Amino acid sequence: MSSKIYDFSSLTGSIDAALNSWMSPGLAVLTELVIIGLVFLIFYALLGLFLVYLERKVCAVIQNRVGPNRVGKWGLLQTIADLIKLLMKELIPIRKADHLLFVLAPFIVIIASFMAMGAVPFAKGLHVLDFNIGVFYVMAVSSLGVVGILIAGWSSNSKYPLIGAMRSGAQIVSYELSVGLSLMAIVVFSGTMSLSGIIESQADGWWIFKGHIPAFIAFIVFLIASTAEINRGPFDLAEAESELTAGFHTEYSGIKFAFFFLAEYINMFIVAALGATVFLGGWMPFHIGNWEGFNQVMDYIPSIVWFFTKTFFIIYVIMWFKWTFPRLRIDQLLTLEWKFLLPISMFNILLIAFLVLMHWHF
Amino acid sequence: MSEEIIKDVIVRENEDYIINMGPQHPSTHGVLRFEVCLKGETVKYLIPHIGYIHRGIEKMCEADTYQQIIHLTDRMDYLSAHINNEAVCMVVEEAMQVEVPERVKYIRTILDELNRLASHQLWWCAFGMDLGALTAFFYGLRDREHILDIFEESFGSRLLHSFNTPGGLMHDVHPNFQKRTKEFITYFRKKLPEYDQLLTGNIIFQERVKGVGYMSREKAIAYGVTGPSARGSNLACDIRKIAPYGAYDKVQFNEILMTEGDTFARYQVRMGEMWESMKIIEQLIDNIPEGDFTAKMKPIIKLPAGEYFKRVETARGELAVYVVSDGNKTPYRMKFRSPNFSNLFVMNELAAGGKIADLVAISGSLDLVIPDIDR
Amino acid sequence: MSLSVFMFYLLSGIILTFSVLSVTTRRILRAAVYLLFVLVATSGLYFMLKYEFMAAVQLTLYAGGIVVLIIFSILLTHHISHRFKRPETMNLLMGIGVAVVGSGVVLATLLTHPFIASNSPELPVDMSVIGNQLLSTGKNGYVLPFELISILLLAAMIAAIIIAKKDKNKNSEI
Amino acid sequence: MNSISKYFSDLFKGISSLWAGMRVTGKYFVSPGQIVTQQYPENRATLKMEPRFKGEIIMPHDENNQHACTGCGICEINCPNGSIEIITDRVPNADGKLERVIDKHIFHLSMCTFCGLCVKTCPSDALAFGQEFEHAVFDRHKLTKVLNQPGSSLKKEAKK
Repeated sequence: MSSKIYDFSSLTGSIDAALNSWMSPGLAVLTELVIIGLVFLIFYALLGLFLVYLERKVCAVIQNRVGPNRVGKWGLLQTIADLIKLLMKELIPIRKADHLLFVLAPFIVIIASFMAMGAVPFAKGLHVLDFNIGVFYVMAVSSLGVVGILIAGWSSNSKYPLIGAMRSGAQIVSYELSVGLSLMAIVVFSGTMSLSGIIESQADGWWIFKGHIPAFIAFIVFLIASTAEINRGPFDLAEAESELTAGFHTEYSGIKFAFFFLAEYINMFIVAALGATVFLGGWMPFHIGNWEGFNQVMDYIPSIVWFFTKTFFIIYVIMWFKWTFPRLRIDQLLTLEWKFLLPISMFNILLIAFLVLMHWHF
Repeated sequence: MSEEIIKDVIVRENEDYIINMGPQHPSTHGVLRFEVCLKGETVKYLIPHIGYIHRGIEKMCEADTYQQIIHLTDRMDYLSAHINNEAVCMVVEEAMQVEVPERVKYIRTILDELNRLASHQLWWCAFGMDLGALTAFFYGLRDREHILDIFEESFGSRLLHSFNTPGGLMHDVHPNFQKRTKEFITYFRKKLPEYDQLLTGNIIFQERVKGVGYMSREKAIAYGVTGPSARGSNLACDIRKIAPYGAYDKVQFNEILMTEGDTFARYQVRMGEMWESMKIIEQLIDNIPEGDFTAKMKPIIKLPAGEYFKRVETARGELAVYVVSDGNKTPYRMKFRSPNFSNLFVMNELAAGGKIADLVAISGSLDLVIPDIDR
Repeated sequence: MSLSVFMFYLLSGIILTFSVLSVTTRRILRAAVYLLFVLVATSGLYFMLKYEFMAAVQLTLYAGGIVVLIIFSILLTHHISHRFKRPETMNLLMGIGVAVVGSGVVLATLLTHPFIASNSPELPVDMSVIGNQLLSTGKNGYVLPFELISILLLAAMIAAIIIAKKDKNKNSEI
Repeated sequence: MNSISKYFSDLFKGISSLWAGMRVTGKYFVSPGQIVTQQYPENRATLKMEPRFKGEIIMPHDENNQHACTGCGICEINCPNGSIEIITDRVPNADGKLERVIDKHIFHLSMCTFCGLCVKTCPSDALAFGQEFEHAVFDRHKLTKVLNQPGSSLKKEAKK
């Protein structure tokens, strides 16, 4: 591992030391929690706004349109204007709805994505949570979001949301398997579940290159299954706007709707970040074998840039196929999972286990 | 409302789960309401409710002169406005025994086909959108813009161009008309294969539409389904072939027929018709004869007392116009047999037993234009 | 009071509150959601113990899996206006009695048990250790129960498929 | 064995068909080519409607503030929606005879369907289509327009 890459842990460590010198350890931890929370909140909001803008621009270019171009330069402030509009909108109370759950649902969705966000390694040493079961943790907390969607659909006391929630439940529960198995492929390769460990194992090459064809297949399966898990097109059955008007959030308005909207985009980021970390080496620079000169040049690019480049590449791919494909039907969706993705990824795991046993991977 | 009534509508075991698709719903393309009864995701039956935009066009016709009727027909099937106009004009011309100049026939036919192309393009976009392919929507609209520009240059309006008058046309087409139409055809011949790559060949699309909403030939006849929707069930019902009008007897074109009868067959018929329309336009565009743009007509048209009937092929099927005249300058009774009205009511037969998503695909494949149903 | 003690009380408070709420609410979906909070807070306790694997399992299996299934089945069977009837007084009293006796027994055991505070450094639970343990055939190996459970699950899955699979001939008639 | 090969051929056909669609959208992402969107309020200066565009009904006046409308009322009769109202007046001309002139040619834009019958049937070509298309107003009374300008008179040559 090259030492040229800037290690953020020295920065965070110095902050920690400074805080500890000023106040008692307990207070220091509390302050750090507040700082991290604030930083994450701001990052979360900005990222959501930017992703919405990005999606609009990408689809506009694909569709021979201009996209948002009125508010601010190139329409950069358009999403902020939309956010202000959503904040000012009336929160329509639904008669005969279960109000407690109705209000709770967007928060559950948001909290689940927030928890998953915590485990994302943004750059070298820039980690909030680094468990030795990082991959498993992200899978676990992201599975909580579906609860929010389910109770959102149910507590609206409306028919389209209920159908949307049903679809979403069936979809997420089944696609979680494939996401897990495709991530498991790399866990088998790298021999660790910790996200930092997986990144370390890619110092001499990303798993998508090192892992032969099985890793590539796992990557494709991961892309498809995770797109399905975050309810994005072509798997956006839960909110299929031509069938169910808006699916599970039909009855939501104003900022509560914005929460669902934001969570969807942040989930896309999390999934892309996870894919980039596990398959494309996370913040690890691009290295080619023994080309020392080339590798050193690559090391000069900051690790945070590498991370975001890879993440946004995956986000672009996800957007690309959202704006190309028609939506699947619910039975086809389940067929795709149980007849294609699951057998393929299971076979893939076996193949990878064999490769690892024979020490054929690099 | 009492608790009891609400409870009746709501799901319980072995009870119907009824949802209202429409009058405000993205998939009905207008103010049409389907009362859909579901069992899980499966449609048990559906009842179309119409009348949300009934304007009484047939009754209004009784108070209008024959020239004035034209602009009302624009507003029935607004996507084939020109073809609707032509139907009324032809019935008047037949009653008055006026022979329209050849030039008018040629131009009318070309405009019919351009209108059909524009309509099918819009159908393609909307169908893609129904299935969730939003990019298709914009590609279709992008190409339709070219046709609308041609229309605007010649008629001054893009959608509702009351361009026909009994006896001919309002005025002559724009001098650029031939050139721009030919440019458009060369342009669209390049773009249409893209439609196929984007949607037709797509495995998700094919899975969504193949075998969905099967309509047998007998059912099509029984419900009076016409147009591309019926031709997808191997029912040869093209008025352009059966009773050629305009310049259709002078051109070579195929009536696209499919035997499968499912949504994909109806889709393919329309895609094929786009190619055929371009073929027809290419055959005619260079041979428009010189001459007058209208036949000599009296300023006040009084149809001789009697009944008159004429039918044309709009982009959605057979539009028949039936006029009863008592010799006055307004019709005694005017009846339009609009294609969408008949096409709509086969919906229950096609969608029952399918999924909600199929219902959307089927209603998209029938290409319903709601103002034409309600009139 | 150190922060971790505070966290412990906070999580315990959440667990206790929502446990009570979950059995006293008369709306079934709310009960399921309160149960979700209980399970998430429990996993929080595991995280505090640095037992991350168990915490993640708790989240995936209980919070993400079982609660979702419960909610899913509630969605299918219950309407939103459905409320449970208030239990009869006799049943209520008996339930409370059983709960008090049960918690009394647990409390008594806990309070009388001599806990020995350990000063040894906390053991990070390594995933590979758990993996090796599960598949080891030696002493303390779990391979036999692991395999047995796999066979049980396989049997359950096959049975589920057979039950769910409709008769082909019957299906074509519909 | 047959079914297995079918499984894989289905899979590859499916993937290749998906790739074909992604190629199309990808191509447009790299080179969007024509963008047909009109930048409407910004391009007001350059936006030119077709000469035949049916914007609204106008009555062209020449430099002497004269129009060609004789007030015959044919447009009023021909309008299917009654969107034209003509108020005529009788004024003595040079010879002392009373002659019909229009006092007000009222056009209700809110009722007009732009069928063009008034323009087509006008015997003295006094009406035409204007290019204005921004018809939105805050008060519906503004949609009722008087087409002849105040103080205008009839063109002399139009009288014959």
